[in-house]
Amino acid sequence: MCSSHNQLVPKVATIKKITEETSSGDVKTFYVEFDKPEERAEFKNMPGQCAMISVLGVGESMISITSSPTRPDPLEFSIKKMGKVTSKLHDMSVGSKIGIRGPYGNNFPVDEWRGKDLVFIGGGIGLAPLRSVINYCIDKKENYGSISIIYGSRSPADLCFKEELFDNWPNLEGVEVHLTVDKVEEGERWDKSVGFVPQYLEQISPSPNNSIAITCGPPIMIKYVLESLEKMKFEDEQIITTLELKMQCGVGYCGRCNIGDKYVCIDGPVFSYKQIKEMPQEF
Amino acid sequence: MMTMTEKMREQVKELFVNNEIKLFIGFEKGFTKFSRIPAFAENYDEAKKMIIDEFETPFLAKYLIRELEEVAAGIVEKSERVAILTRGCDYLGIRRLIVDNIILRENIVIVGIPCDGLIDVKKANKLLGEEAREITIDEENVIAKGKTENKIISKAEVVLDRCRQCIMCEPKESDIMLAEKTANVKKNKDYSKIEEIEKMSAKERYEFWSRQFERCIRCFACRDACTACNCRKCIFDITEPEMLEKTVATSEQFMFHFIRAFHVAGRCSACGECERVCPVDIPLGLLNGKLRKDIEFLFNVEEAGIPSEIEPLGEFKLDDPDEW
Amino acid sequence: MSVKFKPNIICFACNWCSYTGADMAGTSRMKYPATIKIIRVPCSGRVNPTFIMKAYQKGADGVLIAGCHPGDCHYNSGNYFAKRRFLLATRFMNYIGIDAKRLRMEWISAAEGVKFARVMAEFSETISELGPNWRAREEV
Amino acid sequence: MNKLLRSNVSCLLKKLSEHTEIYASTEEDGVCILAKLDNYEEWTMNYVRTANSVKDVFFPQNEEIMKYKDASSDLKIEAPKPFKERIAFGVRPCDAAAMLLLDDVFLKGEFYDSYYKERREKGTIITIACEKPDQHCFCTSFDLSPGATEGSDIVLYPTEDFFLVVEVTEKGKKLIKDNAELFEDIGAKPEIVDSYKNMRTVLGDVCIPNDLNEKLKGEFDNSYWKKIARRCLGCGNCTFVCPTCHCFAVCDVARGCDGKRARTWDSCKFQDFFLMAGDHNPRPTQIERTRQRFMHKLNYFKEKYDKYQCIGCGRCVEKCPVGVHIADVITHMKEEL
Amino acid sequence: MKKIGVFVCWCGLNISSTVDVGKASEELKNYPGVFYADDYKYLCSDPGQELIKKTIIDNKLEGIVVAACSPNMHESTFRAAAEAAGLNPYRVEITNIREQTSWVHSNKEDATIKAIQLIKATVEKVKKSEDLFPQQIPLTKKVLVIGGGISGMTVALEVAEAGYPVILVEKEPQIGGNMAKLSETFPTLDCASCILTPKTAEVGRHSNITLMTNSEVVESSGYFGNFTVKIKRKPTFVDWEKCIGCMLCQEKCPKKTNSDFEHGMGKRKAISVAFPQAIPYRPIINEKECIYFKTGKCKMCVKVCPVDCIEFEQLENIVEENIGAIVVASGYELLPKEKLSEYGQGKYADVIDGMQFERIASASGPTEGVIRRPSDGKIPQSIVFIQCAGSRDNQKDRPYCSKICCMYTAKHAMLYKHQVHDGTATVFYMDIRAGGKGYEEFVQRAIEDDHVLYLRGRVARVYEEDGKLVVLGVDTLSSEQVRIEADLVVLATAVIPSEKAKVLGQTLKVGTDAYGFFNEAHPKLRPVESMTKGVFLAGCAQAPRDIPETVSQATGAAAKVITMFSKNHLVSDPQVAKVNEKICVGCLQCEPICPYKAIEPETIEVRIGHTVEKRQVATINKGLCQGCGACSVACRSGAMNLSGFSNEQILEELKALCL
Repeated sequence: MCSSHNQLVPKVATIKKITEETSSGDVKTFYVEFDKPEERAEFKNMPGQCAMISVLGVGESMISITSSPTRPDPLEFSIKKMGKVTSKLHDMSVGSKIGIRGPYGNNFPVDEWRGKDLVFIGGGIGLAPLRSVINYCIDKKENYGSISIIYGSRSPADLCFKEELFDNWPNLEGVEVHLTVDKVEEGERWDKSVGFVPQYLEQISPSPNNSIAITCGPPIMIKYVLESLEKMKFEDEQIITTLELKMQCGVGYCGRCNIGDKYVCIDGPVFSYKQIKEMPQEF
Repeated sequence: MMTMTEKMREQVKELFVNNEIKLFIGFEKGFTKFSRIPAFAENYDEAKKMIIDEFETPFLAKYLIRELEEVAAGIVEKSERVAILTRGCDYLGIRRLIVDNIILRENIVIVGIPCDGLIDVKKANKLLGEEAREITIDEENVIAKGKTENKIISKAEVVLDRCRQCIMCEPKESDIMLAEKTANVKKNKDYSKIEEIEKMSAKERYEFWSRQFERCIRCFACRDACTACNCRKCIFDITEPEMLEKTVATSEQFMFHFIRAFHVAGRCSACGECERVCPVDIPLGLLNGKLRKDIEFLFNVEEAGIPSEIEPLGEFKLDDPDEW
Repeated sequence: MSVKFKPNIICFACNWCSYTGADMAGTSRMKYPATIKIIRVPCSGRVNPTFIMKAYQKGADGVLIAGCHPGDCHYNSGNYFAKRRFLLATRFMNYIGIDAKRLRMEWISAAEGVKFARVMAEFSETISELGPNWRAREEV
Repeated sequence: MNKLLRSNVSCLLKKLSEHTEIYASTEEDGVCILAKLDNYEEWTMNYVRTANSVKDVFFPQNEEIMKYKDASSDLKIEAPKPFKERIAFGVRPCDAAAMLLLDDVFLKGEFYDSYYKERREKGTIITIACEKPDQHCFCTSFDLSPGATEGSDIVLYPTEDFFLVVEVTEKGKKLIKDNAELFEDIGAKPEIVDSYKNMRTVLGDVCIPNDLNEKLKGEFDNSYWKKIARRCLGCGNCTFVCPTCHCFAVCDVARGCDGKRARTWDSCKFQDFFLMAGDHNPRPTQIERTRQRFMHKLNYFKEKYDKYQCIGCGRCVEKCPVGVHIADVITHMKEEL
Repeated sequence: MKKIGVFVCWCGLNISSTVDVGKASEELKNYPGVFYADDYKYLCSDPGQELIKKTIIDNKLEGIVVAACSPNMHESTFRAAAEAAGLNPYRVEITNIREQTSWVHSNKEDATIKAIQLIKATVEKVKKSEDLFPQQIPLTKKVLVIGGGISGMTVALEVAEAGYPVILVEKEPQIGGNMAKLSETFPTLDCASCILTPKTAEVGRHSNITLMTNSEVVESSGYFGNFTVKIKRKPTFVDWEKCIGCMLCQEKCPKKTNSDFEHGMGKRKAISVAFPQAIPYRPIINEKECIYFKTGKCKMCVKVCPVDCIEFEQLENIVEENIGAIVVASGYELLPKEKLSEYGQGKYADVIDGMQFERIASASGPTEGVIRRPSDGKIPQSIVFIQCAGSRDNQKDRPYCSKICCMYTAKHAMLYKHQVHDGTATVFYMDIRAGGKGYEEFVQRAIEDDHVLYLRGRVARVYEEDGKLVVLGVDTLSSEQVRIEADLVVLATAVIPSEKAKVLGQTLKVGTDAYGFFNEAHPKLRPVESMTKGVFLAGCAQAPRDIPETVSQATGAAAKVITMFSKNHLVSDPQVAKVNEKICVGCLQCEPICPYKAIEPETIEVRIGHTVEKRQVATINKGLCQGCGACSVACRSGAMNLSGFSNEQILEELKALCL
C-alpha cells in the first residue's frame, strides 16, 4: 500500500450527535468520533486548533475544534451553514460518515497566559473557537486569574451554547459572563444588555494590566473591538485573535491562505494583534 | 511622408489636448526584440513610447470591458471616453462587444489603421535557421539578419496564418483613420485544413483531437483572450451546477473544448487570438472554423465572422435543412 | 450465447408531443427494448448541446432527442431552435470523433405512438450494433 | 567522466524502459513536450525548452489522492497504488533546479507530501545541457547556467557526435553502472563542462540583489503593480507553465455514492482562487493577484526558504500573451528602490 | 441529505406485472437522501393519497417521488395531495413506470432495472428542486367566441347569462351556422328554425353579447387571461346602424346570383339577407355580383333606400380586443361532392348532398318545402340515398365515421315519403349508427311506417342514362347486384372541418389533427379544452357530432370559461424562467429566442460595500413566460434557468441515468 498517511487523506469518523445551537438552525454542533481509536490517539489537538472536515463527494472545509482537549471525546464542531460543504453537513443525520484530518494550525498560547486575567470577546459563531480555550482554562483554573466572557449576537435566538452561557459558566467562581444582543424582537424575554459588543466592551472596560484579550467573530466586529481595546490601553501583544481564509490543504503547501509570507493554516489562525499589524493588510 | 507612428502620436496629442479621451490603448515594444505588448496611456507623454509596425500584436478589444463603465451607466461625456488603436480584426472584436451590450459605441474612439498582414517572427526564424537578430520590413519583403548570414524573404511567406484569411483589412467605420484605405482585397475562404480532418475516419479524428486535448493544461488563456467570451462569470468558474470538473481527465478536456467552441459558434470572427495565446499550440481555429463553416453552409449566412445583431443560433428560418 | 451488449440510451422527449406519444405507445402496448430511458423536458428547444455531450461523458451510448413536428410546437418555435442547435451539434461531435450515428433527432407528435416505438427499437438496434461508446467517456 | 554516443541513446531508453516509465522530450504537432514515450525513435533534441516542465513528471497536473466507497453510509477510503519507477530524459538544467525548489515546499517542514516524496525517490532526472539558450532565458541571473548540474542525477553535455556524461548523484552513478556497456570512460573533460557553464544568455544577467525581498516588503501599494496588472488578462498561462509554481486545489469527483478525491493545479490568477464562502474575496481584482504572484516568487518564498522561487527558464515570458515579464518586475524594483 | 419519500405504485397489475415493485421500493430504501420508501396498490386512490399525506406529515418529508403512471395523468393529483399535507407541490415529481416502462417492455428483469434507475434519477431531480409559488396574473373577464353556429351561440348565451361580456365573431353575414339551413331535426322532427330563431334572437338582443358578423379573427397574441386579438370586420357596404330592415333594396335589386346559403339550390339578389329569420336582419351587398361594382351604373338600392344607408366605399377595418378566454366553435362543412368521382363528381344536377336536400325540404328554402328535382323541378318518384359518401373510406384517408349522416338520411327519407306517399326511397348503408336517445326508434319508424327500403351495400357507380340516373350497387344480404333508376340521388357526404379552421389553428397556436379537427387536451378527460391554456373547443370544430352533443359540449365549454372568470386573478404556472442577476451580464442573446417576448433589459442597482453599481440585466415577465426553456440554452453563463426543469435538475437526472 502506498504511504497512506499522506496528509491530504482524511480519517473516517461518524457523527454521534447533532444539537441545534440557534433556533433558526443555521448553527449546529456535531459530536464526532473517529472510527479507529488509534487514529483518535494520534489526533492530539490543543485549544484553538482546527481540523479539515470532509464530506465525501462535496469537498473539505477547515473548522475550528470547539471541544477542549481536557474533555476529549467526542470531538465537537460548531458549524454555521455558509458554503457547499457546510450546507451538505447540515443535511446530514446522526450516524453518517465524514472524513477528518488534522489538527492544523497553531493553538492559543495557553502556557504564556499563566497567572494572567483572561478576557474573551466573542461575536455570533466566533464563540466556537473561543469555547475550546475557555473550557481548557476553566479545567486548569488554578493556573489563571479571573476569566470574563463578553459575548454577543444578533438576537437572543442566535446565541450559541446557551446552556453553558446561562447555567454552566456563570456559576463557576472567578468566571463572569456578560451577554449582549444587537436587537430584541418584541415578545422575546431578554433582561441582559442590548447593544453591539464593542460598545458593551467599553461599558465593562476590563483593566488592561496583567490581562490578555482574546477576540473572535465577524470581521467588522473584530475591527471595532481592536479599536476599543486600544482605547483601553491594551498592548498589541496582549490582544489575540484568529483570522479566517480559504484553505484547501491545511498543511501549508497549497499556496492559498497566505497573508504576506505567513500561511494562516500553519502560522495561524491564532495571531497577536502585533503580528497582524506587521502583515500586509490583505485578508 | 510621416510614418504611421508619428501620425498616431500627433492624433493622440490632439485627443489628449482637447480633453477628448481619458485613456489611449495601443502597442509598445515588448522585452524580447520583436514582441509588441499592449500599452495604456492616460496622458500624452505616456503615449510617446507607443509604436505601430507590422510585427505580430496582441488583441486590444478585450481591455475595453474593464476600462469602460457598464452599459447601464449610459453614454459618458467626451472626456471620459477611451481611444483604441484598431485594425480590421480588432474592429470585429469591438463590434462583438457592442452587439453583446457590454460596451457602447459612443463611449469609445476608434483610431483605425489599415493592415495587410502582420509578420510571424517564428516563421522568419525557421526560414533563417536561427533566431534573427534584426528584422527590417519594407513594401514587399522582409530582411532577416541572423548571426552569420541574412535572408530576404517575400512577405507572403512569413505573414501570419490568421492574416491569410483576414475578412476585414481595416475597420469598416472609425472616428479617426490614420492612413487612407487600402484596396480591401477580398480573401477567399480556405477551409482546406478542416476538410482534411473531415476526410479522416472517425477513429483517426478522435485520436487526433484527443492528442491535442491531452496537451491542454486548462489555463483558460483562450477564453480570456477571446472577445466573444465576455460573460460576467464564466460557466467554467461556476460550481453549482458543475459543468466542468477541475480534474483534467480526457473526458473533461473534450467537455471543455466542446462547450468553449459551442459558446463562440456564430460569434467567432476568426481573429486567431486563441491559437496565438495557447501555450501548447492547440489548433483551436480548426474547431471554431468547423462551426463557422457549418453555419455558413447550413444557414446560408454570407460571412459568419462578422457579428450580426442576432446570432445565427438566436434565430431560425422555416426552410432550415432537415436532413441529418 | 454471448451476452448481447445492452446499450444505455438517453432520450430527451418534449413534454407536449413526444412524451405524450411515448404514453400513447404505452397505452397501445407497443413493445420496444428497455435500453432507453426518457427524460421529460418542456420543449425540444430546452435541450442544451452541453447535456448531450455530458450524457456521452457520463456513460450514455446513444442520445435521442424527440420533439414536435416543425409548426406544431406548443411554444411555436422551440423545435426550430432545437433543429439549428442539433444540426451544428451532430456535425461538430462527428468532427471531434464521436460517431454521428449515436445522436439522432426525431419529430414525433402526440398521436404517433407507433412511430415512437418503431424509432426506439430502430435506434436501440443501431446502437447495440455500434457497441459501447468509450470515446470521451469518463473513467472512474 | 563517460561518453554516450548519440546513436545509442534510444537503445539506452529502450533498456531502461523495461522496469521504469520513460518521460522524454518529443515533438507532437510542432510542439515539443515532455511526455511518456513508448517508441523511442520519436525522442528529439531540437528544442530550447519543452512546453511543459519536469514538474509534470513529479507533481502532475491531475493526481488522485484517494478513492472512497459509499460516501455516507459505511465509508471506505483507499490510497492509490504505489507509483512505478520513472526517468525524465531530456530535461533542461533550469527545470532540474526547479525541482529543488519544489522539494523545499513539499518535503521540508512539519508536513510533507508522501506522494511527491515517493515519486521523487523513485525518479531520476537525466538533463541535457542547453546548446543555444534563446532570447527568453535568463537562468544565469539565479546563479544557474546552461550547464548547471543542480537537481539532476545525470547531466549530458552534447558535443558533435557524443554526449559527455557527468554523474551528479548516487542514483546517477548507479544507473550508469547498471548500463555500463553503453558508456565509455573518456577521462575528465572539464573544458566541455565549463564551456556550457559560463555560456551567457541572450538577455544577459538581471543580477538580482540579494536583499530584494527586504526592499519588496514595503512595496505593497506601489503604483507599478497597477501598471503591469492592467495588461494582464487573468488567464492561468504563466502559473501553469512555470516549473516552480506549486499551488493546487483539492476537489471531489463523485459518481453516485463512490468517487475519488483529486488534486489539480490551480492558479492565483484565477478569479475564484481566493474566493471564500460568503462571497468575500481578499484579492478581488487583477492588481492584487499580480502583486501576490510576484511577491510570492520574490519575497514570501525567499523569507521562508531563503531562495528566490524562479529559475529563469523563460516559459512565463514566452507564453504570456501580453508580455508581463518577471525580469521587468525585478529590474523595475531594483531601479526604483 | 434532503428527507425524500418514494412511493412505488402497483397500479393493480398494470405496473406490478412487468416491474418487480417490491424490489424497487426495497432498493430505494437505502438510496442516499431517501428517508421513506414504500409501494402501494393504487396510489391515486383516496387511501393511497391519504398514505402520502400521512407520511409527509409524520416524517416532515421535504420531497416526494411517486413512481406510477404518466405525469400527464396524475401529476396534479399527487401535487395537490402534497400541498394538502403542507409540502410545496413543486417538490413532488412523477416517474413514469407504467406507460414508458411496464407497458412497453416484456422482460421483467430489464424493466425492473430500468424502473429503479428512473426512480433514482427522479430522486436526484427532487433533491435539486426548490419551493415554487404560483404567480397572480390579472385577468380580462371577456370571452371571444369564434363561430356563430348553434355551439357558438350556446356558449355565448351561457357566458353572457353569467354576466360576462362576450364577443361573437361569425364569418357569414348572419349567425345560425349550418343548423339554420336545416329543415327539420331528428329525432323529434321539430323544425330547425323554430328551435333556432329564439336562440338567435336572444343572442341578437343580449346586452352582454357584442355580435361581429361578416368578420374573421386574423391575429392573436398574449397568453391565457390576457389575449390580444385582432378581428377583421369585412365590409357589408350597408350602414347597419341606419338600416331599418325594410328590405326594399332586396326587392328592387335587378341582379340575381347563386346564394351560397342555399348551397346552389336557390338564388338571391346582389343585395340581400340570407334568409327571412336571419339575425342581424340586415342586407349585405355581394361585391362580386353587384352591377355597380362591376360597371359603376345601376345604384337601384340607393334610389329606393328610405334612410340612405348604402355605402359603396365602405372599407374593412381591424378591431383589437383584449380577451380573457377564446372558444373555438368554427363548426363543419360537408365534403364537396366534386371530390367523389364514383358518384358523378358533381356533374349531374340531380346528384345532391345532404345540405342541398335540406334546403329543398326547408319551408324557407327555394322550393318552399316541396321536394323537387333541381334539374327540372319535377317531383321525384324515386330517390336513392347513399350513406358514408367519403366517410369511413381509407382510400380518401378519411377513415372516421361522420356520425350524423345515418340519422339525417333516415329523416330525409321520412320527409320525402310524407310528401310523396307512393314514391320509393332506397337507402344504401353499411351500418346504421343510431345510438342517441330515441334514434333507433326513429330509424325503425322510417323503415316500418314509411316503408323506406334499406339495402345493405355500397354503391359502385352513379351515372346518367337517357335522362334517368342509374345507381349500380349490391345488396350484401341477398348478395345480388342491384340496379335502380332514380330521379334524385342524395349523398350523405363526410363531415369535414370548415376550410378556414387550419389557418385559425395557426393563428391561435392550437394544434389540429391529421383531418383538420382541433386537438383536445385529453380525449376522455378534457374534451372541451385545447392544448393551449385559455383556448376552449365546442361543437364540430373538435369532431363530427349531432346537435344535442354539440349543445352539451358548448355548455361545458361555457362552464369552463365561467369557472375561469370566477376568480379575480389567474394563478400561473410558476415553472417559468428565472434570471440569476449575480451572473447575468446583460448581453440579451436570450431575448430574440423567446416566442412570447417575455424578456426585457432592465437596469438594477447593486450595493457592494458602500459603492452602488448600476448594471443592465435581463428580466422575465412571469405572466408571459410559458416555461419552454429555449432561452436558458442560449444563455452561455447559465444565468437564465428554468424553475421546475433547471439545468441542475436535468444534469442530475442525466448523471443518475448514466451510472
